[in-house]
Amino acid sequence: MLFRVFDQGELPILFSALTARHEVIGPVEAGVDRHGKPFYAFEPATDFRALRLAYTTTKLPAKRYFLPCREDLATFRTSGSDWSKTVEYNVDRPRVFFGLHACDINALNKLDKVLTGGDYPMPWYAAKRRNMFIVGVDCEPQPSCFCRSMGADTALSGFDLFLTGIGDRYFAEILSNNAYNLLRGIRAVEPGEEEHVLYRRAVAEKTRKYTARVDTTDLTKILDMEFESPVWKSWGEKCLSCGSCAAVCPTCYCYGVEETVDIDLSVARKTKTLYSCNLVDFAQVAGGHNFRPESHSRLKYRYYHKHRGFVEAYEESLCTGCGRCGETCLAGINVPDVIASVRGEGGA
Amino acid sequence: MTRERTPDMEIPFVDVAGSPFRPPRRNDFAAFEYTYKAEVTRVHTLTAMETLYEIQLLDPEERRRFSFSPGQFVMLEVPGIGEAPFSISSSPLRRGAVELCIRKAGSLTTYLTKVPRGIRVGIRGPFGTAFPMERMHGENVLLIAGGLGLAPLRSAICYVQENRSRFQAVDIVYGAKEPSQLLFSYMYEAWRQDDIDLSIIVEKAGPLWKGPRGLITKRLKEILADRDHAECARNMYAIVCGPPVMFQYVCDQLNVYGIPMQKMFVSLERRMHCGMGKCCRCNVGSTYTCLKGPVFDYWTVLNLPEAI
Amino acid sequence: MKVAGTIEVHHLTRVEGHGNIRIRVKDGRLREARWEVVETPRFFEALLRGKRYDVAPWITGRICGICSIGHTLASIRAVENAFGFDPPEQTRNLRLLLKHAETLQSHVLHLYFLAAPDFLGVGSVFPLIETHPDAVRRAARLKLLANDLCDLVGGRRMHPTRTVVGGFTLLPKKRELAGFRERLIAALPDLSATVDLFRSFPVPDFSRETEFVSLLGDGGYPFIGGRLVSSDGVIRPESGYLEMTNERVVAHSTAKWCRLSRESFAVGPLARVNNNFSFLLPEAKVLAESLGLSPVRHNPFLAHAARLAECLHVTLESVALIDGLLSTDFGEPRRTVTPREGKGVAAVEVPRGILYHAYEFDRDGRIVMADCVIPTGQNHGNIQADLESLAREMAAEGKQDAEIERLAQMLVRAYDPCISCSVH
Amino acid sequence: MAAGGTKSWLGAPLLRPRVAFFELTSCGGCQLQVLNHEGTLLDFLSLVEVTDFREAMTERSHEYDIAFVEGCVSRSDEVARLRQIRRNARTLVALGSCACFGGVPRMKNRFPDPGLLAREIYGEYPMATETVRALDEIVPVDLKVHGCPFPKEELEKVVLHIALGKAIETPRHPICFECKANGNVCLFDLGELCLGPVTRGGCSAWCPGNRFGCWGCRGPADDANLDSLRAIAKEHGFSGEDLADRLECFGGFTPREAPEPSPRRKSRKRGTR
Ligand SMILES: Cc1cc2nc3c(=O)[nH]c(=O)nc-3n(C[C@H](O)[C@H](O)[C@H](O)COP(=O)(O)OP(=O)(O)OC[C@H]3O[C@@H](n4cnc5c(N)ncnc54)[C@H](O)[C@@H]3O)c2cc1C
Ligand code: SF4
Ligand code: SF4
Ligand code: SF4
Repeated sequence: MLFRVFDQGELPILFSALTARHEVIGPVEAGVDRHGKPFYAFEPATDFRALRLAYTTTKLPAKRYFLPCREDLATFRTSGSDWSKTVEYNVDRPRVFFGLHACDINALNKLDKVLTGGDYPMPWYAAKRRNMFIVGVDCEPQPSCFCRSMGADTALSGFDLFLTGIGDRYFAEILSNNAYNLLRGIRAVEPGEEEHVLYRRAVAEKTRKYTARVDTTDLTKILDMEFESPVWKSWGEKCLSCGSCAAVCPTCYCYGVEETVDIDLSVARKTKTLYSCNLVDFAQVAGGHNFRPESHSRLKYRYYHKHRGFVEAYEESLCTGCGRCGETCLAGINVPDVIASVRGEGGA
Repeated sequence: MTRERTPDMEIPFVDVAGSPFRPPRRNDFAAFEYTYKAEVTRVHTLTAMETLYEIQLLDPEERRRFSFSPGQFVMLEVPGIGEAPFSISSSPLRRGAVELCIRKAGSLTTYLTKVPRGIRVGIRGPFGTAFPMERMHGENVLLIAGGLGLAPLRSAICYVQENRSRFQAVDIVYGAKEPSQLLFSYMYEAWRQDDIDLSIIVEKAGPLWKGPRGLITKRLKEILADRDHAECARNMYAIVCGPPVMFQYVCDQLNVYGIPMQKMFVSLERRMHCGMGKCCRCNVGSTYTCLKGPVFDYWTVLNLPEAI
Repeated sequence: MKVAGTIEVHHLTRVEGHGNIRIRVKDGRLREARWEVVETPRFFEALLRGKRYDVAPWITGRICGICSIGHTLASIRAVENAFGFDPPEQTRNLRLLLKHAETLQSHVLHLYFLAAPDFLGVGSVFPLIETHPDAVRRAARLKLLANDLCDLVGGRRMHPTRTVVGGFTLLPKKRELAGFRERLIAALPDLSATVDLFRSFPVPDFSRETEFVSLLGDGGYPFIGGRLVSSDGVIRPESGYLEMTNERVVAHSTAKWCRLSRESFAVGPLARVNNNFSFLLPEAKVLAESLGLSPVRHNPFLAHAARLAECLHVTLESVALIDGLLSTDFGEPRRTVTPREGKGVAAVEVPRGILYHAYEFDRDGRIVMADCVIPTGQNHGNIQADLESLAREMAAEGKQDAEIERLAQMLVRAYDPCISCSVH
Repeated sequence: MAAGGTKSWLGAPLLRPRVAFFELTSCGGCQLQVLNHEGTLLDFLSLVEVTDFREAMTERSHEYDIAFVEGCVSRSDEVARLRQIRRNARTLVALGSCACFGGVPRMKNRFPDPGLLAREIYGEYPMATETVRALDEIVPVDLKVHGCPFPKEELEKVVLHIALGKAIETPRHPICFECKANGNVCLFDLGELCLGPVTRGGCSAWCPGNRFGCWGCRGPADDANLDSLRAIAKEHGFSGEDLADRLECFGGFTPREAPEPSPRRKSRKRGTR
């Protein structure tokens, strides 16, 4: 990996170099909550001053830019009894993500494993993923962040450029030729030992700030053992089966497919809609049988998929520890508490 | 030091254009939503609820390349109406055509009952695991179906018929609710002629029904009663297709007769939208039924929480 | 064939809600002419009792799906008046813009879908899709424009979601507002084509001395709040609405009836134009005059002309409102309103006439008493009187039953009654 | 009563159902909603034959396949009308919250004696009025289009699916999911009450999308967890009364007076659901 160091004052130049030719998505302030605290969202940004690089985790991930909630998989035009099918991946230009945190970059890395791997890469995702330019920034751990437990507190890959603040300078990690070229346009130098020390100090400082944690030791086994544990039922009693947790999760990718005909009968569409395993009919099949009729069985499945099944298949969890699901859940269901209760530490 | 104050940053676009309707390579983007265009060439009403559709790919080249194994399924699509997974019911020897035995259950399946022959449909697949027929060569085979379970099983039966000499004793045990719900009745004679022992049992029947009545397990007990357990353990395979409650009972019973659970195969049904391990809808516990299944050996099923 | 006997129109069509017309003529003389309202009452005033103040606008909107925006705005104003809250100019302008959008959509709906088929001799707008495709498409365009504007400002074209006590939950984007400015201007040719179409229809010749009640303009054509006026010279403050309406229950109707200086009075577009002619924008005034309007005209069929003039007026004024909104920076969308014990009344001109909402609150802002007086309710008595007079004249002229029935129906429709609204 | 010849899909002719619209006790809004969304109105009309639509046309007929009924039942003559409509129609569709649950008018039922209410408001000429009931408390209902008002697209979907011969499914999950999918901020975070967590989805979170808490006009979602919502509302500082006011508003969360008869009918042309 190549490294550079540059003054924070150079960043706007870098930003405008990107906005000059590309759509840039970055964190901006989206409002103020009932406690008077600002909250943030990933939105298209053209003005560096509108960016909030010191943002706390956005309420919604950047997912909608690469896994939209609704996306046409195919359109059909008919003539008589014949039809023709058109498949479009809905991407025609590269897009810049400016200011993703490590957890959100790791979310992409995890999604890559399932969506771009296997015999059938998922083209709508893969096409967008291939056309992303990602500038990561370091973050300030929040009370709900447990990314460190999930090993997602630093990003080792999956970005082009990653910036860590060291005093009034940035320590930049470069992973792509594009990023390398970009940095050539500003005053950036190779770091020396002094900067390395500063970088390590910044990272150690950040690490010290984590408060939430999840014990993942033997977790897959424990989940299997506790499949019938009564704690699931008590979480299930709280769960609203609303699927908000999946909607805000940077890695939830389950979907449903709908075929529709436009009201003027001109085209038919096959549309993918992101779904959530917490929704009541997620596992319902023809004939009306539902494999997970109770809310606790669905909630349990969500945890199994993330913390057991995915680990089995890809040797890492599908959770990045961003804490969004716990923050959004009105019923207060969150990963650290649920896992602790399953481990027999603290009740539901 | 000189430097450009406004660096020019053009990120090259990585072309991702798909090419539907050209033969896909694996790992190719176009493979995902690749649809074989096909035609419904025959419609055969089996019962009040089930119909058999013969579906042929239109493109001769594709017809040649399309092949499958018993137990696999395809996604059948009618534009604008729906897409759903169906087990292939026909012989794997027939290239470029499949027969699907479809029960009226919702949008697509009801629509199909009303369309004329000749309608153009789309087929994706074949997907999923198959019954390991070759592994069964030289052995006794028990083919057990309850209700619509005969649909996937029939493909295996075709295979057995076509390769009859490679198998020892072959038994089909088929159970249904009532005689009017029996599927593929026009085939029974042919099966028997191929030296396949066929027993049919129904739960309820009028006075005209001459055959046995009761649950499938009852009939099974009768068949297995005089077999030697050690023998069964050594040279018997079973394929069990039907609703989960049924295959659970049957498999547990077979286990009592000594057949190892790894030699019993069942087909799981789940909701599926992609067939390629992406949509997550078919997950059992956290196993993709569409990739690791639908055919599983019973031991694996036992180890899948919430499979049954 | 001359006079026959009984005309019964059970559940009159192309009006909102259920009403019957019953006319009996014998030997060229009218025996009976009755306008019966048989809609089912829903007791909204009682439903509101004990509810918190913010429930009122949301629920009372459900009095009527056609003028839900008017009801919502009237309800909000009554609550704000009770709590002594004066909305800032931005909120007032946005509300008026929303109101105009509703007026335009309601008038277009009435003119094309409900009234025009009578003049073109068909039973509904549906056959016109083939015979007058241009007109139908024009109606759809105008209605779409007005409805889209309702969506933008109110959040939804029916039962709006952004309108709350204290202001709006969300403001439209300026870019979108600017887009509507263009669309409104582009709609002017459609409006004049509408005028041309209605100019080609004969206005039935019938008049009856009537008292007209409306808001009194104060520097402009009135829509939201202000003093109340009648063409017979009565003037009252907004809070004195009870003296203006004098509601009473009658035997053959589920709606209450009203009177003022005479046995009945009329509200609606014609009343507004009659009482506030001078406040119409110049272009609308010219149009009104060219359609035979001037203060005060007593032919109820001229209501269509008044609607046309108002369509032009609200379209032009909407453009001006948007210009005003675009030229200033948006302030906060919504202000906090503190409930207090007290009474509040609001009078709002909705498409069918003047609408009153009045509430009394306890200290926690819960509703102790609610009263809503609906324009169509105020009109029922006048419809009855017009109907009698029209039928009498026609019977005397020896008109045939079918003709009497046709004109009687057209007469009732000219009031654009909103019956379920009047029986709330 | 509409333009256009025979329509077909994939070579198969579409059913052109004869449809009729009726209203019982209601605000007329749902019928108006049919005429709304002018952009698709003509396409919509070309899929059906409108045989009765009092609010928009004079011709009437008793010949229809689908009856769309708006409004709730609050008078005995309406019971008779509804029964007659049920006899004539092959498919009876409850249009909007009043028809599905009793809607806003159902709030009347909290007064024990409707007659007293009538006398109070109408004095010497009290109006006949009964307890408000939803359609399915009187006759079997085949389909429900939820909402006050419902989104026009939902009605279009019903008609289109009947024409195509497709099953009609209503979303079964709560509004919250759609709300998040649309990128809205949760109203609880903004300090407002919202019934999204228990209300049936399908409106694309219409109100929360406008920063206005959901009032539950589409009635409860399948498996709605009201107890959990109660705890959440309390935790966010809303009184039980505030929550009860909302839950009561559209009748969807109010217990039914009569058991819901099974909506099974012989001649239905639809799928299993
Ligand atoms: C591997 C496999 C093999 C199958 N083989 C056969 C077969 O040989 N013959 C046969 O008749 N049926 C078979 N099925 C079942 C068949 O897929 C369903 O009957 C079909 O999905 C119904 O589709 P529809 O459009 O008619 O129903 P819809 O109208 O889409 O839905 C009706 C109900 O089915 C459920 N459903 C929707 N989509 C799916 C889906 N993709 N998969 C499962 N359930 C769904 C919904 O919960 C809904 O309640 C098989 C299913 C699987 C998974
Ligand atoms: S865990 Fe929370 S957010 Fe997720 S479905 Fe349950 S209630 Fe909704
Ligand atoms: S499961 Fe929760 S904490 Fe984990 S990645 Fe998803 S939203 Fe974040
Ligand atoms: S958000 Fe709630 S109140 Fe609003 S339309 Fe949807 S269901 Fe009805």
